[in-house]
Amino acid sequence: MATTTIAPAERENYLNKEYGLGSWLLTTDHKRIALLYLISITFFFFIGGFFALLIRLELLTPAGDLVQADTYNKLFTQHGQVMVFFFLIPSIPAVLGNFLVPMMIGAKDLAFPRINLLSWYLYIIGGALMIHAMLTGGVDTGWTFYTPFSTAFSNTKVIEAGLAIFIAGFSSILTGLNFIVTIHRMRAPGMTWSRLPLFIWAHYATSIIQILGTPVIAITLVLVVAERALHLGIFDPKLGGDPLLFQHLFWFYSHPAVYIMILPSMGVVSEIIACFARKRIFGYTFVAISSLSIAVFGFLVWAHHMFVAGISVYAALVFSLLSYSVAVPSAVKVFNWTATLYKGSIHYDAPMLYAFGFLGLFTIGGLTGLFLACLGVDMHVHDTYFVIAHFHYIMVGGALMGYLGGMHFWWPKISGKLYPEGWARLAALIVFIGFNLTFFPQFILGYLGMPRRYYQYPGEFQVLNVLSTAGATVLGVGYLLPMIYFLWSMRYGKPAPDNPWNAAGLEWQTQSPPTTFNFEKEPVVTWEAYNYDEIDAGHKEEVPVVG
Amino acid sequence: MSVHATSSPLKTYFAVWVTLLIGTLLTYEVAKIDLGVFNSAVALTIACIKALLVALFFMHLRHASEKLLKVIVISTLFFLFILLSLSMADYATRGGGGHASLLLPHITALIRS
Amino acid sequence: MRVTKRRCPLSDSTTAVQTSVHEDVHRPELLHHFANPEQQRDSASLGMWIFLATEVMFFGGLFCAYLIYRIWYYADFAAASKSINAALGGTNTAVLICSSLTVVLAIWAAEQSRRALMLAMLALTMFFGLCFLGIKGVEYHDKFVEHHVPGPTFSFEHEQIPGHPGQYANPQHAEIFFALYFIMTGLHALHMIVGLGIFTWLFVMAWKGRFTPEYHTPLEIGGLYWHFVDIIWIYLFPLLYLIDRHP
Amino acid sequence: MAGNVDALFIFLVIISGLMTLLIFTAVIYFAARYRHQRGVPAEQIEGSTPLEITWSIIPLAVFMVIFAWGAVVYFKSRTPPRDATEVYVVAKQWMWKMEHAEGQREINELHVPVGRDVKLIMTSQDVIHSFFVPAFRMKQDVLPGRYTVAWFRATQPGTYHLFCSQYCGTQHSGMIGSIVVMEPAQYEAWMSGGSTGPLSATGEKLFAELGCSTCHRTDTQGRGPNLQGVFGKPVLLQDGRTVTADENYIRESILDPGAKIVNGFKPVMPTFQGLVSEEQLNALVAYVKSLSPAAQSATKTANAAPQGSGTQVQ
Repeated sequence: MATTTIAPAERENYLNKEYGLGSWLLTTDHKRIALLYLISITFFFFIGGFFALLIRLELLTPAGDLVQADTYNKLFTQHGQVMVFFFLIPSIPAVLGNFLVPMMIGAKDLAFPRINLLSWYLYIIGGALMIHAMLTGGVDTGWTFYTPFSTAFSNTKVIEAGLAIFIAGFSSILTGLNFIVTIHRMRAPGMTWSRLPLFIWAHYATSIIQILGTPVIAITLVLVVAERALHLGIFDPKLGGDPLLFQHLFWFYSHPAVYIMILPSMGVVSEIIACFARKRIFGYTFVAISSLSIAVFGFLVWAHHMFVAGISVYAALVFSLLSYSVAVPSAVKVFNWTATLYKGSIHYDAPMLYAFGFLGLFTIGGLTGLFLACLGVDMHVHDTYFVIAHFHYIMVGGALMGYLGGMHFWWPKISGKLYPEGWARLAALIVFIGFNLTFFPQFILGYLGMPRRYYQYPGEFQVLNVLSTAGATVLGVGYLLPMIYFLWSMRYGKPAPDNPWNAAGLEWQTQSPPTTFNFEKEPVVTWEAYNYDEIDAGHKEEVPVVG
Repeated sequence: MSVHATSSPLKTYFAVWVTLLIGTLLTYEVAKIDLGVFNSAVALTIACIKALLVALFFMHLRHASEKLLKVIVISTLFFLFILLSLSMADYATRGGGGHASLLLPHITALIRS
Repeated sequence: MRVTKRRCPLSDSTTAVQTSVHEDVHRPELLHHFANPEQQRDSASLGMWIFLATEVMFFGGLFCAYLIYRIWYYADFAAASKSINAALGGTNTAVLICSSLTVVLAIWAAEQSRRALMLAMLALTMFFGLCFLGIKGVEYHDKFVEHHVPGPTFSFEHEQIPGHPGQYANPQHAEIFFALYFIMTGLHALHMIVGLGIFTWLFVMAWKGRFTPEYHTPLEIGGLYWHFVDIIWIYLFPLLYLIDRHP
Repeated sequence: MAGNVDALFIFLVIISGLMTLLIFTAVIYFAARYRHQRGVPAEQIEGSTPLEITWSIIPLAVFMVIFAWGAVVYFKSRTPPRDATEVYVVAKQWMWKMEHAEGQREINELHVPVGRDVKLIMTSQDVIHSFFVPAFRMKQDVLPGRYTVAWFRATQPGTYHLFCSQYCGTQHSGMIGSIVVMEPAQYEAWMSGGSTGPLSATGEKLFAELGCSTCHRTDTQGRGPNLQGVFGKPVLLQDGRTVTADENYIRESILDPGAKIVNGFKPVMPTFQGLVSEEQLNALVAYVKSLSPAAQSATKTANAAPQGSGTQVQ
C-alpha cells in the first residue's frame, strides 16, 4: 500500500513540469489552481486579519481614540466582507477541495478544468474590485448590507463592494458545480458512494449550498446595486418597499453560507481523526448523511437572524423550531468523532492537534448556537458580542482550525516537503489558547449587553475587551507561524515521502508532489474507505510516523 | 444517460410546439375574462404545464435514463418552494392592520362569510 | 458554460497519462481527463443542468420579491401591468416557443447527419432570438416614451385601477412594479443575448463540420440553456403582462 | 422579564456546560487512554445504529424543551399588557426621541415609574435602529415606515443603559441613552413638569388644523368614517376583508389612504405623506386612540403579534 521511498527531487511532478508565469496563469491543472487560490486567499486573510487587529486595538479603550468612527465602521465592514467572501468561503473548497477532490476519487482532474480556472479569475476580479472599493473610500454598511442604510444612506462604495461580492459569488458557484459533476462522473472504477472519503461527502454537501444559495445573494446584491444607483423602491420603506425582504433574501444565502465554511472543515477533521486514530470513522454512514442533512436543513432556518427584526411572531416560532433541526446532525458528527477515538491508536501529530482544537471550539460554538436559536434568549443576546463570539467560534475556531489542520495534513502532498513538526505543534497550541482568550470573553460581554459594531463603549466593558485584544495578538502570532514555516519548508524542508502519515485514501498512493494527472495508472478501488486495519496490518514493523 | 439515442421523433416535437402555442393563446385569452382570483391560478397552471412540456420533451427530461437529472430538477424546485413559502410564512402572519399582513385578513374574511 | 470539446493545452505535452485503458476510443474532441466520450458527454450535460438549477434560484429571488409586492399592492400592480402591451408580450412568447422548436430540430438534424438542415435551424433559432430582442426593444421604447422607466422621470399619475373606476394607482407602488419588470425582463434579455452568443459559436462549429451523429454534445448543452431561457419567459409573460386584463 | 430570560439562560448554560464537559472529558480521556502504543493496534469499530439513534433523539428532546421554553418567554415579551403606559419612540440617526402619552418629550432619556408596564410604540425616521435595554433583557428593531412594539416593566429604581443595537451609520455607538426608573412618587413629580399637554390633545389640535375633522365627523354625515370607538376594533373593508384598527392601520390610513378603504366609503382622502412628521403622526395616532377609551390598547389579536403589524409608508 503506502510506499516508503523518498521521492527523488528530480522526479517529474505538477510543480516542476513547467515553469514560468504563463504556465501558472493559464494552467488547467486543478493542483496548480489550488495553489493559485492558496496564495490569493492567504493574501486576503492577512488583509482581513489586519483589519481585525485594528478593530481590537481600537476597542482596547472605551473611548474612540485610535481611529475615526467612520474608519472603524469601514474596518469591521471590510473585515467581515473580506473574511467571509474572500477567505472563508473559498478557503477549504477552493484550496484543499480543488487539490484533493479529484485525487481522492481517483480522477485526473476536475470535470471542467477550464471552468475551474475561470472561477479563479472571477475570484481575482471580484477581489480586485473589492480592494479598489477599499482603497477609494471603503464600505461602511456592515458585511450584511442592511437596507435602507446601504441603499439610501451610506455615502461609501456600496455598489463596487456589492459587485465585487456578486462576481466572487459566481466563482463560488462554478467551484460547487465543478465538484458536483466531478464527484458524480469522475470517480475511479470501484469508488462507490459508500467508499468515498468523508471529505468528499462534505464537499458534495457544500457544493449543493454553493449552487443553490449563492445565486440568491447574487440577485439580492443586484437589487441593492440597482436600488442604490436608480433609487428604486424595492427595499426602501419610503418608496413602498420592505427592508425585511432584503433580510430574508440575504439570510437565505448567508445562513447556509456558514455551512459552506464549516462543512468542508468537518470533512477535513474526519480525515485527520481517522488517520491519527488509525481507525475507520465511527458511524461512517451517519457522518456522511449528517453532512447532507446539514446542507438541506441549513436552508430552512435563515430567519433566526431576524427574531427581533420585526418579523411575525408565528414565523419566528417556526424558524426557531427548524433551527434545532440543524443542531442534531452537527451533534451527531461531534459524537461520532469522539467515538472514533475510542479504542484507537492515537498519534499526536500537528494535524491531529488542530483536529482536537476544532473539536473543542466547534463544540462550544455549536452549543452557543442553541442560545441564539432559542427565541427567549436571542431577544437579549442578538446583535451583541455574544453573536460575534458564537460565529467566530464556528468560523474561526471551526472552519479556520480545520483549514489549518488540513494544510498541515496535506502539506507534504501539496509541496513535497515536510514542515518542522515541533513548530507546527507549538502553533496549534498558540492558536488554541489565543483563540479562546480572544473570543471567550466576548460571550460574557454579549451577555452583559455590549452591542456589536460599537467603536466606543461604556467603561464597565473594558476589562473583558482588554482580555480579548490581548488574545487577538496571541492569535495573530499563531496564524503567522504556519505561514512562515510553510514557506521555509518549501526551500529547506526535508523531502516528503509519498505517504508520510501512512494514511488511507487515494491521494496518498501517488507520489508527493503528484504528477500533472495525479496517477500513473487509473486506480481501481477494491477497498473501503479508512481501511486502517489493512494498512497497519501490512506494516508490522511500522513505518515511523513523521514527527 | 445517453441523450442522443433517445431523442423524441419529429412528430412529438411538432405536437409539443403546437400545444405550447395553443397554451400561449389560451393564457392570453383567459386573462381577458374576469375569473377573480382564479385568473392567476389559471395563468400559472398553464405556465407550469408549458414549462413541463418544454422540460420533458424539448430538454429530454422524460427520456433521461438517469434519475439524477430528475432529482436535480425536483430538489431545485423544492428549494425554490422553501424560499417562497418560508418568506411567505412571515408576510402572511404579520398581524394587525398594516398591509404587511397578507393572510390574516383573508382568514378573518373567510370565517365571516 | 464551457461546452468545448477541444483539448486542453497541457494534454498533448504529457507522457505520463497516455496509458489510459480507453485509448482505443480516443477521438480528437475527447478531453484528456475523461476516460471515454460517454463520461465526457454525461459530465457536460450534468454540468448544464446544475447550472440551470443555479439560474432557477437566481430568478427565484426576483420571483420572491415580485410575489410579495404583488400581494401587497395588487391593484397598483394590475394598473401598471395593464399599461404594458400584452400583444407584444404574447407574440414574444410565441417567438420563443418557435425558437425552442428550431433548437430541437437542429439537434435532430445533427443526429441524422443533415448538415444543411442543422445550419438552417440554428440560423432560424438566432433569427427568432433577434426577433424577440427587437420586440422587447419596441416595448422598452414604449415604456420610455410613456415615462414608465423607474427613475427621476418616472410618472404614473392618474392611472385607473382596473375594475375600480375612479380609483387611481399609487405611483410609488407602480414604480416598484416597473422596477421589477425591467430587472426581470432585462436579466432575461441578457440571458437571451448570452444565448445568441452561444448559438453563434455553435453555428460556426456546425459550419466547420465539427458535429457528427456521434458527437454533438455542445448542441445539446446549448439547447438546454436556450430552452431554460424559454421556460423563464413562459412564467414572466403571465406574471408581468396579464395581472388583470379584463375590460 | 429579566428573570424569565435569565432563568432560561442559566438553564442553557447548564445544559451546554454539561454537554461540553461530557465531550471534553471523553475526548481527553480517549486521547490519553488510547494513545499510540507499539504493538497495540486500533480496534476497528464500524459504528452502532442504536447509539446513533440515541444520540440523535436525546439532544432533539432537549432541544425541544429549550425551544418551547424560549417560545413562551418570547411570546410573553411580544405581548404588551392591555393597561400598559404608552410611550412613543422615534429613532433617527443618531438619537432617540421619546414622547409620553401625557405629553412629556425626552431625548436619549426615558423616565419610567418602577413596577408599571410600559409599552413602546416605535418607528424610525431613517434607517433601521434597535431599542436595546440589556438590564431588561429587551430588544426590538425599530424600522422606518411602520411601528414596532415592545414592552417592559422595571422592578428596581436606577439608571439603565439604552443601546442602539442595529448598526445605523457613523455614530451608531453614540446612539446610546438611559432609562431612568423612578419611585412612583418621584415619577409623578417629574411628570408634572414640562408638559405641553397630553399627546392626544396635540393630536386633536392637529386633527382640526389638517382639516381631518371636516370629513371624519362624529355624526354619520361625514365623507370619511366616524373615528369614535374605532381603535382596536375590526374594520370591514371595501374588498370584504377585515383588519384590526391598530396603530399601524391608523398610520397607513393617514399616509396611504387608498390602501384599505373602509366599506361604504369612497377613496377621496388625500395622502398626508410628507405633510406630517413622525411626531405629528404619533400625536394623530394617540388622538384616534383616545377616541376609544374602552380599548386603549389594541385588541387581543393585534397584541399577539404587535411587532409584526407592519405597514409601509407608501
